Amino acid sequence: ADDIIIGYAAAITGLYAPYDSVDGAKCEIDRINEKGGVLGRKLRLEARDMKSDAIASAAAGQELIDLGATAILSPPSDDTSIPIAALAAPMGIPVLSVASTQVQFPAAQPENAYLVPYGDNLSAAAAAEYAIKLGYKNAVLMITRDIGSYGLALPEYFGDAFTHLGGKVLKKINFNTGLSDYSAQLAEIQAMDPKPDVIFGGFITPDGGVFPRQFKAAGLGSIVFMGTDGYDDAGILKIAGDSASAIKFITHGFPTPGSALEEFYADCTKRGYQIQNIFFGLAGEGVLIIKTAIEKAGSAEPAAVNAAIKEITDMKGITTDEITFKDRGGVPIKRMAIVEVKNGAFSLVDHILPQYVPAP
Amino acid sequence: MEYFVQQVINALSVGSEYALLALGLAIVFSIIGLVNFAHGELITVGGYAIFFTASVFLPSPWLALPIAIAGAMVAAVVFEKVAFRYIRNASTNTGILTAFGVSIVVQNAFIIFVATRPKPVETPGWLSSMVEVGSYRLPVLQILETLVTAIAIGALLFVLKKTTVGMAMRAASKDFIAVRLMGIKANSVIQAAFVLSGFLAGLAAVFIISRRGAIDPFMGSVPVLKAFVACVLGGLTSLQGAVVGGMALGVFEVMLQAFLPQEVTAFRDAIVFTAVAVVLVVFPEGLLGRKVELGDKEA
Amino acid sequence: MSLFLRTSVNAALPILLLVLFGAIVLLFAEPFQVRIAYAFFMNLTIAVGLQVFMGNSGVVSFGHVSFMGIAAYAVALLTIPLSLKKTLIPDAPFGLPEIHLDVAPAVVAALLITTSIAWAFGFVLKRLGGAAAEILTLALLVVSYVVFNAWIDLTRGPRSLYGIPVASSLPWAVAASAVAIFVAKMFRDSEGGLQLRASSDNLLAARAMGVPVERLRHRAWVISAGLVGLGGMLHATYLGTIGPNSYYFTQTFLIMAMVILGGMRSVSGTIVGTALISAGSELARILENGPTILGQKLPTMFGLTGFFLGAVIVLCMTLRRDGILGDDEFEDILRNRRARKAQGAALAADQPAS
Amino acid sequence: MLAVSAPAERPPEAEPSAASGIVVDGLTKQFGGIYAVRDVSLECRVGQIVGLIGPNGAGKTTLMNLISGTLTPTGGAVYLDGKVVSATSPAACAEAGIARTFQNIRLFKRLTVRQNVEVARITRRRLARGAEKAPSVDEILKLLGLDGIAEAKAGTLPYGHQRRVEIARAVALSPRVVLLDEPAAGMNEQESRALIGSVQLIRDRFGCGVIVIDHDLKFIMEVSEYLYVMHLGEVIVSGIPDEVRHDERVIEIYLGRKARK
Amino acid sequence: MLELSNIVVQYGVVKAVRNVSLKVGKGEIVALLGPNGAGKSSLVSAAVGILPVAAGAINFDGTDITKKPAEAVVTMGLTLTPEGRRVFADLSVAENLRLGAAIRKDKAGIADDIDLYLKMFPILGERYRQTAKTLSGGEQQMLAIARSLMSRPKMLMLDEPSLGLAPRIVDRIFDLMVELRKTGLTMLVVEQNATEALRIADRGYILASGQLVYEGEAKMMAESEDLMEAYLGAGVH
Ligand SMILES: Nc1ncnc2c1ncn2[C@@H]1O[C@H](COP(=O)(O)OP(=O)(O)OP(=O)(O)O)[C@@H](O)[C@H]1O
Ligand SMILES: Nc1ncnc2c1ncn2[C@@H]1O[C@H](COP(=O)(O)OP(=O)(O)OP(=O)(O)O)[C@@H](O)[C@H]1O
Ligand SMILES: CC(C)C[C@H](N)C(=O)O
Ligand SMILES: [Mg+2]
Ligand SMILES: [Mg+2]
Repeated sequence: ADDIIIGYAAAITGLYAPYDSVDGAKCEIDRINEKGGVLGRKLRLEARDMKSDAIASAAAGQELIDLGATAILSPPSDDTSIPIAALAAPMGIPVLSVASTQVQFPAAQPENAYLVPYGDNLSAAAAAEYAIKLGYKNAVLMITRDIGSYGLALPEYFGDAFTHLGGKVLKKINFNTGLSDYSAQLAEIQAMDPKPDVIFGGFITPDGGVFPRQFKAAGLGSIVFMGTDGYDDAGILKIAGDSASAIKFITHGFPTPGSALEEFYADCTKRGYQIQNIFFGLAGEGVLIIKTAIEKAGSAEPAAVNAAIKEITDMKGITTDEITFKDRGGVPIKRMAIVEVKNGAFSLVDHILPQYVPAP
Repeated sequence: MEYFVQQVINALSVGSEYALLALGLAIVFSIIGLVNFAHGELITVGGYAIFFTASVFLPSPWLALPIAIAGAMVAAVVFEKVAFRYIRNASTNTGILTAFGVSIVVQNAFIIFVATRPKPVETPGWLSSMVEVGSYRLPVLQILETLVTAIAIGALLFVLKKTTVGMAMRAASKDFIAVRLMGIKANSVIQAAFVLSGFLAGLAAVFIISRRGAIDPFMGSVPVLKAFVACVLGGLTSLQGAVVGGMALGVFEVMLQAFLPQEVTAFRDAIVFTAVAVVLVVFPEGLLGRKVELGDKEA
Repeated sequence: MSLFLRTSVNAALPILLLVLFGAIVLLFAEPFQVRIAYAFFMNLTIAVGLQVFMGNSGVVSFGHVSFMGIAAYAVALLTIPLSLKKTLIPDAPFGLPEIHLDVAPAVVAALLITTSIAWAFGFVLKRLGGAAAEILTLALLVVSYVVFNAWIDLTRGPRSLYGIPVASSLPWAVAASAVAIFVAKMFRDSEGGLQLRASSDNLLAARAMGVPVERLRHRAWVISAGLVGLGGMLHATYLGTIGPNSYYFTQTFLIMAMVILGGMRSVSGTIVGTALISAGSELARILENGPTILGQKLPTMFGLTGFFLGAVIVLCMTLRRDGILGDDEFEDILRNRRARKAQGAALAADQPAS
Repeated sequence: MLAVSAPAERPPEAEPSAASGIVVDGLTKQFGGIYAVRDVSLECRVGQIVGLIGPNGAGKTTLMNLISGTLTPTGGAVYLDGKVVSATSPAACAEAGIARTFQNIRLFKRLTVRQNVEVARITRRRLARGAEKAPSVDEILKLLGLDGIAEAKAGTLPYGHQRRVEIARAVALSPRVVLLDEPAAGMNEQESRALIGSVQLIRDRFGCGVIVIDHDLKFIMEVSEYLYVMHLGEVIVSGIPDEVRHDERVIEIYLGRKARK
Repeated sequence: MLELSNIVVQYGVVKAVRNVSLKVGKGEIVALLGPNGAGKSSLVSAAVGILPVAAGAINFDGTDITKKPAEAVVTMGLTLTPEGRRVFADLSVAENLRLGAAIRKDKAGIADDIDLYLKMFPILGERYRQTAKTLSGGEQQMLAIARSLMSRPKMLMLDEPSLGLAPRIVDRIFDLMVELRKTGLTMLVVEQNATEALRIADRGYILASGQLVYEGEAKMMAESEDLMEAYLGAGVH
């Protein structure tokens, strides 16, 4: 029989490049094909670089649709993913953003748009719950407009949950990503009284490491930095140096021995892939979700697969063992991992599913 | 009060960084009339130079400093040799586009051969420590930055104003051929200018990387843009102008960040650029550029 | 010959060729290739628009892509269905949550808004030249980007604005680029265009010849902004979704490269530059994906497109600093050849007989 | 080569009225401490060719810059047809009817010779000045012997031709007064002799006044109807060429002893 | 001293100089004459190495310099005062002169020479600290000439040195050239002012339409009215 095509309009170059992983998707497809494929057919990945650009993304999406893709994995930002989903909608082809945690994407195209990860409101709530549990009372929110709603809405969700749980947001401070110097923000916090226990933001590499580094250098090493998956990159540890111990974050999963993620990483490394960060696992998970749906539907017909995704409950994934799409409007509910830095390495604190979740 | 002093120090060090970069841009501009948007990539190359040597063998992070500077200087010479040499005396636009071309090539080379993602880089620990000055605790980096910038600027101005090479550099900007007619190897003179700009970029790279601890292919883009604005703000053809422009821009940015209400800081860059625009409308020659009445004698 | 007629004659060839190309793509190409062709025509419209200002005044503009953004946002805000607007931008100013227009009137309105903003900005810009003017245009780019990003009530900020009716298609893009080329050529050949080009050659001499430099710069600026705005509307009404990142440096550099590479002083040059860069990126894209050539599967090499773009720019500029066509239009190239012969003859005749 | 064939009839209304033409009154220009032009008064009526000579650095070009609006005077005023034109912009002066050439040639190098002339012509058309007697672009090119190279890019021409393009461009404005700054520089004797004819032809054909600066003695003495001699920013002698030629001071500071032989 | 053999200079496809050969002997003053656009400037520019030659050979002082870059040629002692002055506009008069002596090391000698030329052109002394672009046309011309002498060349090529100079200064320049010849300097002078140039020159060449059309003794040339009239438009009224 013909191969089943899974398309991937990936941000291989440009702004969003660090958050997509063609390799992760490839590896999972290798694994599935090795075990005989799906419904007796092999899976085939067609990846196209969308260059982090909206027009190129739509063209890439169209090409993948033309190729007859059963489902399409899409890039991390909503303005690049929505056009693909819009183009795919008439055929009922499901489009899954591998890295985006921004709930706007499924909201814009509810029929066929999905996130592979949890939504930002969920992870921010988890972070807030954990922060309260650690006894933090005062928080500062760091806001940036340079990385979509991740930098803007995520901290707001945190603020919402944190105050709901009894904490206090002292201040919101704006910053730009990619700068080398955050001394102005630092001085602002230095001048605060009382000082915050925790600073939360939609941090990505390297800023997530630069902040604690500069705070520590200024004698503010006791303030904790919290964020979500943007922190999940081993580079942060070196960038932050000894200040890395101030970092705690919520992410998609953790490769603890015996976990599916650890097994996936180990297997893929054996196959010659280089694991760069958690997005490698998420891309694999995207493929796995599609595979599960195809099996459920008993067909590789896009519309059937699309319908099947909407019915997924408690699926065992790669980054986590509980994934539910049913009745979630395209944003799955997933168990998340709390990670902190110990002895210069990431270590798992716990898994979490928060009680209170702010509205998206 | 302490807050204010702290922010002033921040402003000075950010201003110094911009001044350092702006000076590098201004040297090249005042010598071959090229707005070198690839100046930022010199920083990037400096950073990756540390990264590569560190991944092979680097006994001490101390060595990171000369390596970054050397890397940037070599890159500057290479840029000149393979690209800028061929567009001398061309129009500004040709220059700008060529420089973009160079910077795109360099960025993508790092993307293809290294990675898009930021890479951690180590610099000496003492660079990010603090010293006590009176009742204030000040970051070593900031003091050093301000100091080194001041020295570099002083030395540079001396070279350009008082030495034959310096004179030749200033002469070559307007008439390359006439400089050769003086028996001066104008090529070397221009290369010297690029070496200087590379040196300044390398210096800036050290400071940037010590703060940031990471490198990535695009790390040069924002700084070079700021430097460009700073140069024009100060008066493009005057080196002192570049310094003043850099300082002014840095101080203004930090002060806005520090003293504007939070809702407004989201618009900070818009405010900064609007202010720059207003300054230029009032002083089209930049803050230091004097409008000399030349009649029909202007270039 | 009247200007209009002359322009019609001179613009006919490139426009016909482009229309032909568009028709072939539409008839024979895969849908995704149609999208790539669409991007080409959209960029061509924008590049030619930018050429009107840069090419004639000689002032580099980093700011034109903001007009693309302004027009795109304007058309989006006017055409997104009211029901969707209530959820997306319930707090939008100017009574926008209540306003809805069909695409055609919205395009007209957006064009008016774009050119009005350009016109107002032009009062400041026209008085400056050189680097100061460049920074001013850069300021325009940054300020408008910040506004797109930070005026959340109006634009949703960094989150994208979606639900714009997808009304455009390849023929529209072809038509828009044809209009742009016609307008650009007509302006270039007009009296004002000639005088403006003279001023970019030698400002003082132009002033001494009574050239109203400021007024002409202003005119070029507004026309050029309108054409770029047209391109922005092509962008919004094709994708149906827009976000601030499409209207910033990446797009600016791309368009600038297209304009300068072919020779920014000529409209034909801009067409050549745009075609070259688009074709080159497409070629690089095919190579990137690891095609099968002569039965040999090549490895995938992502990042090549960017590398290629940069390398081509450097190469072209170092070999032909004034761009591929230099100052010449297609029609000039032929005429110049004839003129050079004539000049040679005239100079020879100039010498006293021996 | 230079079109001596063009019609040479003088316009009938060549008798200049006192108010028509340029009157410079007490003009002064200071650069820092240097007086480049100091209290200069002179006159050039429409239909008149006035020469301006003086040692290098005497202030001739500066004076021309002041008259054409390229520099703003420190003191004094310039009147054209009785109206003040000083302290306005170059474009305003051009519009008022003062055209000029430049000592350091300033052509639109990337435009063709014809387009160079056309640029000025457009301004004239906009002002609808002298429409009845304005020669066509072709005629102007012919007048200056440029008709054969009309389509050549101005920047590639040899020096001597470039000078003539400058003149053609200036007169295409149909000015009231045209200022020529060293038009004969770089021309050999024959060419500068032909230039005398062209300048006179221009004056006749356009009915304008001409102020001309040059160091080519044969040329300037023959072409000028009246001469002003500047030295250190001031007009020190003025008169008809034959008087000036024999003025002791002029010989001393400008002509040199050899000129007498 | 300088020998040009079969030189061709091209701009694109246009040949500005076609197959020109000429010689300048040691200590000579040679005039290079010809109408506008004859190719005089192109020829001397090629000789000094700022324009490439398409064909032919250049020999200076016994060395083949055809492919040598201008800076090397100048260092060997052959200098050009280029057409159009080309002073360093943003540098002061002092700095222009100093750069003129860039290849010399003798500080004292340089200072002496500067004094010498300031005495010769007093106006330059008055404008000593002023940027060169604010000088008048003639002042710039004087500066350009003085600047090229600052390198103490063995041979100097002057492209229209009298351009824009007051008659008195023109005399001074030509006198200076006669003086300089006495010190052993070899000179090639491109001039429009044929009468003056031939007065001081030993020999002359006439270039027209890129080709050499005449060469001979200066005196003979000056006396030949036909020649003067035919090629140089001089001599007859
Ligand atoms: N912008 C300026 N700044 C300072 N000095 C100036 C400026 N322009 C001119 N000068 C000085 O003013 C004097 C007059 O210059 P101007 O150019 O008018 O002389 P000129 O009479 O035209 O001389 P030439 O015959 O050599 O062209 C010169 O000595 C010159 O150095
Ligand atoms: N940059 C150029 N591009 C094309 N043609 C050129 C260029 N420069 C000179 N020419 C041509 O070469 C020929 C010789 O010019 P050149 O300047 O050498 O003449 P010249 O004898 O010095 O004239 P003049 O007496 O006017 O200075 C001319 O026909 C001229 O048009
Ligand atoms: C910015 C990245 C860390 C990816 C992030 N999860 C997002 O939604 O954009
Ligand atoms: Mg003068
Ligand atoms: Mg010449």
